[in-house]
Amino acid sequence: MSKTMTTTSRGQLSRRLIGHDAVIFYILITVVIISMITVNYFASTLTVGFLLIQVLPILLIAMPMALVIVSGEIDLSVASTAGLTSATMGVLWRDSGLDIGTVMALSLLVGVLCGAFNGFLITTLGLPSLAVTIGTLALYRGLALVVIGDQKVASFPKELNAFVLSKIGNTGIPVMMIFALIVIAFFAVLLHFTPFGRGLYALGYSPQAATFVGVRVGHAKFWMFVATGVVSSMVGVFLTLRLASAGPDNGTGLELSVIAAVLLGGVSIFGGKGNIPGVVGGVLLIGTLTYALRLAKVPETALIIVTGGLLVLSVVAPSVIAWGKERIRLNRVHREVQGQNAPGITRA
Amino acid sequence: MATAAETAPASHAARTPALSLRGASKTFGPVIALADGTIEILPGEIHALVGENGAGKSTLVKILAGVHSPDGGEFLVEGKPAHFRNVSESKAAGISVIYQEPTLFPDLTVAENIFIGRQPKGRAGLISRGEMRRRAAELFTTLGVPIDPDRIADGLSIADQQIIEIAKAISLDANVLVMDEPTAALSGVEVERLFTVARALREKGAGILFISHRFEEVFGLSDRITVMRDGRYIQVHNTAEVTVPAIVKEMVGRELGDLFPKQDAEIGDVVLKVDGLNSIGTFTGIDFEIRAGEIVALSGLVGAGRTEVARAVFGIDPYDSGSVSIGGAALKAHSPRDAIAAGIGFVPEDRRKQGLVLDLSVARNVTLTLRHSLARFGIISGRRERAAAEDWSQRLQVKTGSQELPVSTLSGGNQQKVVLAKWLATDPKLLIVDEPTRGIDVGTKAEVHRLISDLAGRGIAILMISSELPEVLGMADRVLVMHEGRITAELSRADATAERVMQAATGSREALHLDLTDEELSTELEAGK
Amino acid sequence: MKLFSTSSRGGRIGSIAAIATVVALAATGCAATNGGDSGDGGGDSAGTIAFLPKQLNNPYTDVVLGGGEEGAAAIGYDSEVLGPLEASASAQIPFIEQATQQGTKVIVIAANDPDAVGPALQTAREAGAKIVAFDSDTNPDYRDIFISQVVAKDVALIQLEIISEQIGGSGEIAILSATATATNQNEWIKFMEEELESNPDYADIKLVAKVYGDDDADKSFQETQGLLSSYPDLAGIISPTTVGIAAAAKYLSTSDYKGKVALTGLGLPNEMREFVKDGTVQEFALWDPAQLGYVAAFAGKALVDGTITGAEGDTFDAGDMGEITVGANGVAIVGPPTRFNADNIDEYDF
Amino acid sequence: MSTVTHAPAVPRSNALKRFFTAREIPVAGALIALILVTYIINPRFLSPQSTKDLMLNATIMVILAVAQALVIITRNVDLSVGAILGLVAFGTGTVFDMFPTIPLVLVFVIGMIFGGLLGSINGMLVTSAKVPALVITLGTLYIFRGVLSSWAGSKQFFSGDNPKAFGNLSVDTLIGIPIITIIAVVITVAVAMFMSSVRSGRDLYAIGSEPDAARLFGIPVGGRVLSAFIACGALTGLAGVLYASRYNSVGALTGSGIELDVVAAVVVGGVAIFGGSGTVAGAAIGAVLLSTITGALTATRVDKFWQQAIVGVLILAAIIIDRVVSLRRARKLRVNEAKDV
Repeated sequence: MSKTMTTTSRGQLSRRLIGHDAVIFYILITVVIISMITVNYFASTLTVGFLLIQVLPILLIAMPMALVIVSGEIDLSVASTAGLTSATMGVLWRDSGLDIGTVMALSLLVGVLCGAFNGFLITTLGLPSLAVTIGTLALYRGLALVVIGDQKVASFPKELNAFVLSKIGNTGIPVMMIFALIVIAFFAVLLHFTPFGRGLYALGYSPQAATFVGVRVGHAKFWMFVATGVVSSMVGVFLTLRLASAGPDNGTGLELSVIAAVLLGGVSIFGGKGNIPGVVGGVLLIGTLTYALRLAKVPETALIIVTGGLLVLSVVAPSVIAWGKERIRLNRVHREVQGQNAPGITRA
Repeated sequence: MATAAETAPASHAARTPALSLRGASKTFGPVIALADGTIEILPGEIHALVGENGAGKSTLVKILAGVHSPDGGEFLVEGKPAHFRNVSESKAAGISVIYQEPTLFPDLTVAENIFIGRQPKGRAGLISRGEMRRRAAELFTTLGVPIDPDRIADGLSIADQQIIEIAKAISLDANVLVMDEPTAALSGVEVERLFTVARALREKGAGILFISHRFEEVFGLSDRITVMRDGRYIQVHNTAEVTVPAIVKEMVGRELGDLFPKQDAEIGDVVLKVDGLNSIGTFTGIDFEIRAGEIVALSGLVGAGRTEVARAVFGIDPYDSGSVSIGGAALKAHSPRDAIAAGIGFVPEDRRKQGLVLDLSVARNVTLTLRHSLARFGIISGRRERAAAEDWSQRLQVKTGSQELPVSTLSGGNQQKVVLAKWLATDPKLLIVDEPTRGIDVGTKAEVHRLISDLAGRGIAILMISSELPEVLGMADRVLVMHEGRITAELSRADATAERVMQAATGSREALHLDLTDEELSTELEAGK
Repeated sequence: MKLFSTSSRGGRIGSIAAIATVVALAATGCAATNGGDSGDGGGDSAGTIAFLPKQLNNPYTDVVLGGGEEGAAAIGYDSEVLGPLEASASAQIPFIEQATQQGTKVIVIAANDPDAVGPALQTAREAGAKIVAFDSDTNPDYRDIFISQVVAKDVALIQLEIISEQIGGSGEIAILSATATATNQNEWIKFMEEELESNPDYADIKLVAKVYGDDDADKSFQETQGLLSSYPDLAGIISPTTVGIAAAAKYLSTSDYKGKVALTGLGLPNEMREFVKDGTVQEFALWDPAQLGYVAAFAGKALVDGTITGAEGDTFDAGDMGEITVGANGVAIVGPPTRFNADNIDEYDF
Repeated sequence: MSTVTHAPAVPRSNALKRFFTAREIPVAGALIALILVTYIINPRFLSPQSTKDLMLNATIMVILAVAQALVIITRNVDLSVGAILGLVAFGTGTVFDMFPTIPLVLVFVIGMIFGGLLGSINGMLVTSAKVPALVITLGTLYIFRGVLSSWAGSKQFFSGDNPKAFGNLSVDTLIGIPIITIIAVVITVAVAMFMSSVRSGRDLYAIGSEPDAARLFGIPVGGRVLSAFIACGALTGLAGVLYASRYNSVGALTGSGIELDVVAAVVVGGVAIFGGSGTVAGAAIGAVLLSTITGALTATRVDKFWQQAIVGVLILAAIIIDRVVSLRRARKLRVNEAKDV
């Protein structure tokens, strides 16, 4: 036993140091440092502000999306939910005469409904989330068009538009980051420190194992989709105010960026694996890299290739490493087995 | 330890074996699944392979099938060395396998499931569905079962699925046909048909390897019997020259009393009361009670409905009528959460898929059932969590380098202890253990048995499901035997013998007199309809 | 950040890294306070002009940008082209921010949405950049000057005139536009509608539909099909966008409607040459897009130099284009539209 | 015991019953109903020109859906088809630019090989890394699009740049049917034959139905899945060549965003998103249905804004119907077996 103890504790140390989320942050820091040295203008307060505001929508939706993927499902309808929210908000503000606070609250309700509808189809009817949310991806975006047509509403209160872009003092950090931190903290605590979060991991790894420890599978999934809907709606409201313009196409294509960032952040598409710090790292890594490369005048086309390459690499690399490790282990076991052919070995 | 060559009966010495495996070994990570796999199948013989669960039979079968390649040993087919890299190579060598669990394609038709990869071709090299259907129908006629070759496999009963597997294997015209517990889910008539077919194949010169737990089948069908235990070859016999007790002794290989140390415990009040539980198509009229400190074994063949009853009691699956109560209070149906709250723990049969979240750490797995009680204001305290995990791991002597290691790095026995720890931590009144020692080495097995016995001693009611007769006979205060969804016998510790349990489990009539007269039985059967 | 710290060891490392990152990001801010203003990357040029078209990889845009680069060179500025690959308002914003950060002196933009780019342009102005809108205007609050291809009304009227000639002054017509939010498109459509109402010459012409192809070839193609199948009596189509007219022409040329339904609008000669020659399209219009970029560069210089502020009546030198006067609302007009037909189309190459 | 209650096979009536319970029937029914209703409201919807347009519009989508169905049936998905289509379409323009006199057949061959190569990249990543195709092809979607954007830049090829005969493929008709539509129909029939009546085609269903069982059974899963991706790429390449013939211009953005439409068409056509069931014919009908909706809405002058919402509703309806049917079947079986106990 003592032999196993030493090897495992060494393994543990290396695992801490090469854990996926830690690696993501090493890369992120490296990117930041290299950019500061080599990219003109990168070392600037403006960077902090622009960068954070640019990644904010992805960062926000990535939180509930991480939980959804950890629990073994996926939600492709997030960007459409944001679009529908934006459209609803625009029409309400233009036509209803309600004050902006009420309008925003009602708009968030859109997210609750969208999420609940996804959740209902997936948990009550037992449909695959991939197919359901491809359907609602089209449906919600379509409803956004139905609600607002191809009009735009741009008459939102100027102070509010300015507020979402305002910075904390002269740090360059956007005020909205405080809000984002609250959302991140909420989902980090929910996933890592609550009974519900523990249940999600079990659920993602094995729905059966989760059922056996009393996780209410349908219930948990339903609320995950509602949470995703609500946060997508928040992003819809944020985009509307940040763009000072409500339209049906706000947030188009966001779903793929979010999923790419979440997977890059170490969440397994099979479910059961991943954590919030890793996801935050993944979002910031893609955002920073894109930002720095743009500033370095790398062509936009190269940036798409980098994003896609990172995504493929982040999922292929662990497989390749695992394969290599398995080869080494098999060789070792092989030697051991040949070494001890005497009778009386028990099956460990 | 004797080798096959020295001790094999010499009756068929003149013929070249259709297949011969000597000293094959196979390991999976830390688990040695097969240490000495040795078997010889002659053309024109039916060869039975017996052994307890975990004796390595299925691993041996998978080596023959080309699913696993052995780490060591000698493997000859028709006298020539064979190294199968995959299933197709094994098939090409004339070996056809019926697995324990049917492996059908649910979306394909029955006929296609039989002929996939070698569908009959018609015009222009295209698959001829008519021909395929005709041949499938022919096979079913041979087997005497009326299955529609055109229906899709999804939704077929286990028995029908198994029949399709058999039809598939037969249609291959193999030199060697391996049947891994093909009869577990079949009824008497179907079994008889299968045997007729097997004998016909033998006449044609095929070698048949037959794995079964049912001794009357083994003795009724086979020419020779090979016994395995703990991953090793033990002995081969001519069937005519050996008796059931002798085989059982070789399979178990030890005195029952030593291994299954059930202590006497004070039997207390009724903890679990199951009343008239019915689930259409799965089980019928299930009534029993378990008292504090009592170990009740639920025995029977695979597919008899044992696990299904336990799952329904725990709330994993819904049931159609009846009731379950714990300590006199009725339990809500179909809610594991309520069952846990009421004090039931469940150690499931499939440790890797149902019992554990393999990628999570030991600590997380242990505290998974405690997640609500460890939380204050909804937030789990890391300190209390670690303390609880540490405490329970120590109490059960889980051997692990660190609480933070993924539970997948542990051996089977230690994994099972983690599952037990997780449930003991909830302080249960009733613990359901489903195949608690499956795939666990002998040493840890005894530890698990001692643990379960201890728990009963401390007043916990235990419902144990086990396919290992010695375990059932050694541990249980009472044995409930199930057959085809009903409880067919209730035996006290004193009454429970291997023969009686097996008879009740296989539905032989004389087993039933123990607690039912024929009249009572027929009334019961009527009521069930 | 404490909340990440106890989840697992990996998480702890992660959280330390996270703190480090935030510190690093903050440090970049402190280290180079307002580095954005500190320079333009060296070089002898007077500064940089950033051109932000609606999208890259669009032939019309290329012609405009060609003119812009020529203009920038003439005034001694470096020029830089930034832009998204897809024409959407939110996609333009990171590029405005990039230009802001690089201390670009002049940002020349064709807005995908007049309001959405507003806040970002506002930030850029606060950082000292001058904003020149061209091709498609932003909300006037957010820019210093708008370089318009031509008088909007002229563009609208010339298209009406051509279609009226081709359909003989009476019949149903439809408009195939770009996006429904495109400022320039909507302005032209408005003028056309007003003219149809008020001008007795057009009394018999009826505008039956407006459809939007989003400057997407497939979509414009399908919208054209839809128009023709749902309006059996359609006599002509006006498409005031280069993508739209090319797609509509492609459809007409391959369908039974070729030669029966008239098509005109704003098109690029290189794209339309085939259809003019095969008779699908008789005549269409456009200004010289290169002049637009060229003038925008000069306007930017004048704004930086302080010679103009974008107020009505300001005049600035526009090189080969002579002197240009700023009109009401800060709009400067470049020149009259040209009509292209089989007789003259081979004289143009853009 | 729960033995078999099913009556012995009665092939004739079963075949008939199967026809009416086939998953394609409701989709085809919806398509016919859509066309009829639209025709009643606006008879011009079926004028010769309109009919031709309907067919032309559906053509490229049909080929893409057939290609995608191959992959989805194996329990995979290829999200990079839009980018592959764009790359091949632009490649076609480039080929004509370089060799204006090249025989048309050769262009098709080059396009399909090019597409097949791109598909093989997806296939190799998916089968060797054992990562879900969804993630891999999401990555290659970005990569292929990026490669196309930097290759194409702002260059576009217009229909005028290509030989007249090439453009005519999407104009000329044979007995009233456009030539490229005939190509699509031939391909659909060929692939349908392959999937229903060739052993390796049936293997694809087996793999999608139960990958582990397929492995246990000795089906070369990796090789088959790789071939499915290559075939998907090659057919998408073919669609790319036809796209270049059909539309006015091909450039950096050609085909962007169509991946979800294609997946939607396949799902609406009754192919299960997790593989194993459905037919390419169904997928083709799904594609025709979705592309016809656009035309029908315009022809009936329904607010075009409803179009996308209707597509969404159709996708959801398709998967809900499948689910309900299978639940009812399972319930019926359970009850049948119970009667037998």
